[in-house]
Amino acid sequence: MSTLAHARHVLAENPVTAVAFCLFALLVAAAIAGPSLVPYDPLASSDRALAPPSVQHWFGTDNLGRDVFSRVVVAARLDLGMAFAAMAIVFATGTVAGVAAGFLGGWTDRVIGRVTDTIMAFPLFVLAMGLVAAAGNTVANVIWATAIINFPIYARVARTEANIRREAGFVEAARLSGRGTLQVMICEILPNVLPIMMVQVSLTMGYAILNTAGLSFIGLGIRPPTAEWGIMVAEGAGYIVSGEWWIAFFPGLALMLAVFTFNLLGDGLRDIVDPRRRS
Amino acid sequence: MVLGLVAQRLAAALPTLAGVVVVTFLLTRALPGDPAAYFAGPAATREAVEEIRRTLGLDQPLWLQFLDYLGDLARGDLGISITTGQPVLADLAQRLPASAELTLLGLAIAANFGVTMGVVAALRPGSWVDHLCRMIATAGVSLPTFFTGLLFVYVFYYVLGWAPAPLGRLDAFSSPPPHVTGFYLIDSALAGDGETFAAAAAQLALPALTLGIFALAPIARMTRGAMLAVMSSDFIRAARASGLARRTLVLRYALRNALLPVVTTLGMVLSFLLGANVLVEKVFAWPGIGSYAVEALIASDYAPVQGFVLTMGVLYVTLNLLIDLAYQAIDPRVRIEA
Amino acid sequence: MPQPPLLAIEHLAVEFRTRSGVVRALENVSFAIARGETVGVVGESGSGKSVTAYAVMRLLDPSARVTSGKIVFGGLDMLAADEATLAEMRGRELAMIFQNPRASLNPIRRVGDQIADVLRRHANLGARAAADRAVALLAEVGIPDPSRRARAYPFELSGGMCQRVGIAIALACRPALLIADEPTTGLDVTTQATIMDLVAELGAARGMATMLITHDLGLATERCDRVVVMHAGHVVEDAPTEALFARPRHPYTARLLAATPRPGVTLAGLSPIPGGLPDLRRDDLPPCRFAARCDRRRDDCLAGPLPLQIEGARRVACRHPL
Amino acid sequence: MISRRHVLKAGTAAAAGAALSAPAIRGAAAQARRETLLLVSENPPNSTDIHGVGANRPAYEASWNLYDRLMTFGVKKDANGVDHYDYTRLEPELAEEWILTPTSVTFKLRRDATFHDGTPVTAEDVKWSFDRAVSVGGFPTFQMRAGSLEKPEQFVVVDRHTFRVDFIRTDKLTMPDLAVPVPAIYNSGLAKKHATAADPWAMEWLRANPAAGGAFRLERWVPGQEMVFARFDDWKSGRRPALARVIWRIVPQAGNRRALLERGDADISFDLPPKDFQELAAARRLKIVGTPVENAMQYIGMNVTRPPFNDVRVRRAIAHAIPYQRIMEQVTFGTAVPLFGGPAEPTEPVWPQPSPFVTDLDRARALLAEAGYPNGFETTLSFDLGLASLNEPIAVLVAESLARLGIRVTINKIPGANWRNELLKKELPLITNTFGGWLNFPDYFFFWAYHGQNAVFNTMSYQNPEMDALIDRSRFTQDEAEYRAAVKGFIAKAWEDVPRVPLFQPKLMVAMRENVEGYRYWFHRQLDYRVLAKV
Repeated sequence: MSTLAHARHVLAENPVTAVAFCLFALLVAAAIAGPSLVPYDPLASSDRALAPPSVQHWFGTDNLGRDVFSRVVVAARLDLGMAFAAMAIVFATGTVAGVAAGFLGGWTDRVIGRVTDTIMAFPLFVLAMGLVAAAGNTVANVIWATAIINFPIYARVARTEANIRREAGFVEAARLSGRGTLQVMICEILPNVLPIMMVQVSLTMGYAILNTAGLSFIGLGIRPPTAEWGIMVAEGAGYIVSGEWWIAFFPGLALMLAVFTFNLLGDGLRDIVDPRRRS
Repeated sequence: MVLGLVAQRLAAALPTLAGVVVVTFLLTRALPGDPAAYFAGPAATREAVEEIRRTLGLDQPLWLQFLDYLGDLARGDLGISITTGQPVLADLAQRLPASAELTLLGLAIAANFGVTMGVVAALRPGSWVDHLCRMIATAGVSLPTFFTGLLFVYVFYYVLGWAPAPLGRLDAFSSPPPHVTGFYLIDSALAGDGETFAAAAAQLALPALTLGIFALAPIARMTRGAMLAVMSSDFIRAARASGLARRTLVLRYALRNALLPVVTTLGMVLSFLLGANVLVEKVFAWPGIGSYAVEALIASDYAPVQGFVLTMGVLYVTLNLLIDLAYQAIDPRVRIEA
Repeated sequence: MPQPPLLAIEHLAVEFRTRSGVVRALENVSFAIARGETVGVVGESGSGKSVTAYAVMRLLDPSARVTSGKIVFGGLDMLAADEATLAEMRGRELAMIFQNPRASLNPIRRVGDQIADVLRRHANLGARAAADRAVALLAEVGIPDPSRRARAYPFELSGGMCQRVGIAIALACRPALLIADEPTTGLDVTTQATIMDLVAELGAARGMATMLITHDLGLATERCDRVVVMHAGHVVEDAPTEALFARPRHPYTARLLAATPRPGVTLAGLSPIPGGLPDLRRDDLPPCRFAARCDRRRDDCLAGPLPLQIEGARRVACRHPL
Repeated sequence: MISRRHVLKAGTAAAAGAALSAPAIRGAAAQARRETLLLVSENPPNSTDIHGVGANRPAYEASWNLYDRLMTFGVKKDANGVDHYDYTRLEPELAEEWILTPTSVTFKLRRDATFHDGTPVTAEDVKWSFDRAVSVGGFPTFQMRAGSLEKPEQFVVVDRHTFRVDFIRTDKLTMPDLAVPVPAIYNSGLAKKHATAADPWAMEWLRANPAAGGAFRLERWVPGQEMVFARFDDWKSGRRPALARVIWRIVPQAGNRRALLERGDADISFDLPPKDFQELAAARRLKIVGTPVENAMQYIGMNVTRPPFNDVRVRRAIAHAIPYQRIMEQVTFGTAVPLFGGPAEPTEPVWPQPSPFVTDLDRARALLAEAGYPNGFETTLSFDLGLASLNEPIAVLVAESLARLGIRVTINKIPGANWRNELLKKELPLITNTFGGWLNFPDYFFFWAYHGQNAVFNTMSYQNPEMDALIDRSRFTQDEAEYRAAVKGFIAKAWEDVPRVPLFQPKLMVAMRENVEGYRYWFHRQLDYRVLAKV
């Protein structure tokens, strides 16, 4: 049964995953087309500060009179971009390290094992703060901080998957047919592990965005005046008690929607990718 | 036999702890802030700053400072926190129970709701209940903890007035129970002081709920997955064939087996929560070690950051040990073969 | 037969809704088992023998639908019974043992406790009494040093030993019918014999009827009073063992016999059955599903529904029986 | 010293008053509740010793209420009837009276004054305390030197209750400098018991254990969370405080502090965002008090040693490009005094006063072109992360306005520890910051912010001999007319060279419940518990 047919079947049978895919498409569209479609310049302040949602400003304006709707849409590109970049880095490094540890075993396994343990032993958040505080709060540093935090999860999953397949028949066959260890690892193990790692990407995408938001809350997030969901929620949070709920609410909603979509996507992907579920 | 496992687990943990010590030291030294300047005060002249740098011993070469640090560590001296002026060990000892009480209660909430939702969702896969549980769990983890925390304070304290003022572990006018474990709930219960117990519980409610909701998704998802797998296994069908009551089947037979992978997730979730409660502590003015480390980090005050990270390292190792022991208690296969 | 049979399956039809279409697993399946009788249900894997067993126990997979037919056990229509009644009967009136013995036991619970669980459920014994009764049962099924073994976990016992525990659980409440789904397939030959002896001996002592589901026609003829042969969801022949063995009436039974190793026949002497089971998802399934593989096929074989010819105690579903 | 008995007694008293949420507040608890003030603020004190290494501003509040000084300032009513310290009048505190001569001042100490542990206060204690202030270095020594109090030899014990300070030069700041928090009086006997060879001044011990005799003593201190003060009933140096206990709780989240005030769970708080104060003024049962902070201003500083800001035309262009009005509306929400759009030449020798600059983008563009930057340049605008709630919106508005001139600005938030470090290095091209001097004299401000000695507060590294001459003449002249001319002179110089662009004079905003009386504004901008009461 081809994956596409199976995918269609899973989507049809599971409405939640279908919704997740539509939301994902919406988010990507906002990230790509967003900045050009937005009604206002997201960075332009105006004297209509703290205006509630209205016809001109769908999501109202923030304390400097900037249109919240424009900023939320424009922020999609930055937030998703950062999350994807961080996940891409850690997907590559984590998978390779994990597979190497799982497949080669011995010293490689022990060394990579200790590195992942050290990172795991670190309180995730303080590690990110340390990195950003040490290297300055540029977008690149936030991406690196998020990537490093998630490295252990990937390395662990990749290692177990590679370990299971080490003794699998087809691996044994490939090794017997004279293929080099490296070749076996890349041509046999990696393709099998990749789909499972794909599921992992979507699951940790959510955490990547939340990390950035957390960093912004303590002042180490992205530099102002750039529009980013995390900062907007962090700044808006101060206005909840005074009644301007919309400044934090809509970026929070966008954040929730994105993380929500990635988590549901992860479950959906797992159904499609996971051979056991394909019965 | 258990001692064997403990020794083996600790031996494996030594390199990790060593790694943590080295990385922390380097990380704090890489921090941009110059504590000497910070503590010389705003109007200090350049010589005054140098003078303080000398007293703090920051002018020596890096590796010398590292050796001093290791020496102190061996003597259990985690140094003095410049921000609070107290020995870091005293600060941590005083603040750790606050963080532990909050995190463990948060985990208990997440575990109870998470497992229940996981089981309910697994018993009727694909039904509206399944989707609802998944939605709620995922929604919980989709919002940053600080946002949920502030929202709860606004709704339950400011608007409805159900929850007490977010003033930390106890409201301003009640004093902490006599110190036994540092856990206010336990200490006040031991002291039989119902009023402080109620006050402490009320203060714990919102922050623990905020943390709990955040940890709900991984537990619910893992329980659902594990239960689905176990429910379709042969021994469950055999048990149904012998007419066992549904409650026994689901709880004693299926859930007990499904708990195995859930326990490992709990471990990961707890270490994740210990990191995440930094923000919740900031929102609820909770005097935990998370907010302590954050303030020290921003003030580039090395000692507390190093002390905090080391404590978390040790906590992480003990945590894994506890998980293994718990795993054994549930699964005889591991106990007898190990 | 003078008094009503213990179990009567009449025109049973079962379908499975799967991702790739509707599988018509059973069609017009009818046979009966009298009290104390041992009936063998034989067929290649995928012939529907296990589906029949699970239908009787009402333990079919949720995606299964019983489209027609009746199952009457001890006078009760099993298909109409509600879950509470069924739960009462399972383990007490009818019980089951399975192919993979160790996998059929709870891996993290002592075997003694698992037996006691069933006793406390059906025989409402106290904890102490149930535990003692469990140890006695373990002794009855031939497990040495039962009081110590009761505290063991399934992974500490051999396959044969686990099956004995399975049997102890099944027979704990002296059921009227035991369904044995390929009970010895997973075991080595010597253990196979001892387990079958045990089942026969305990069954006879209790006047218990047994439905032995197996793909091994030899085992069936050796152990059963009567054999029901199934092919692709149909009952093709139902006859007392000696009669069937002496003169198989349905071409499929004959081929099966020819393919079963018997004393005095070498490997070369065995002839495999050509072709395979038809794809049960097709809508245009012929009335006789063996036709495609039958070398005695005639033109009228596929005309009209398959006639069921009754000859005394035998039944055969073939227009031109041997 | 806090003995266990004290703690238990206080503990039980507090427990009795704990029935906060319980509907029926028992008599004793109600009474205790009325005499207890709950203060909530963002930053915790890191010491009780004003001389401590790195003591922060909240630590000044602790020291101010725990310790006595020889003298204090009088009180007057400000424009809207709020008690305001009067720096023109010095009044007795520990010293009952004093004799001032051109070369020295001799203080007569109260004979019945005792420290918290009961030991009587003697001139010996005052001598030890002043010697400590000028010897420990850092901020306290620098503050004493600002009033020409520099050497231990100046401090003489005449007899058990008489203490003399000899002047090394005539400096009008000396007397007021004796009433600021730094020259606090320590219980030297108790302190010396805990001094060590390595720590002669007992800095370590005195951080958390006050050896004091002020109006309040320290009941409990949980660093970073809570500080509890209890009234010292044998206090002789002033009127007995109305409050029996003050509980100071740290609540980092501004939103929560506001909620606590509005729901009546907290009595008083300051350092709330400006917008909250504007809205709370309308809330019922709350009192909002705003006092312009003397001798202080929020400003945009430009590093005159670094191109392009070394060119005065560029600096004038920046001064004309600032969106002053929008900053007043969207940042300060009316909680500040504007410092722009004033007369071209200063008319009064008063500081701070409005600069002549107004927002005029065309003028700014012309100046930039004239200076050779027709299409702008690239630079960074930095500020202290700790004060982000005020500085960040200012930075964003300024950056957006400068962008219209083609000046591309990257905003740079720097954590507290590193911020001081950067100020010391004087490399930041463009910053927004606030600075205020304790002693309310224009020359005191210019001495630190504009003088060629290039102190850390001269963030612009502005060194101009003419400016220095004017400042020095104003500091040491005795002639009133010459003083007035010099002050107007250096203010005009500041407008002409504009190394820093004043934005506004911040107001110290305090929000308190209606029943809190007696709030007094102090130059150190902290709370004086001794004069507060709950009606």
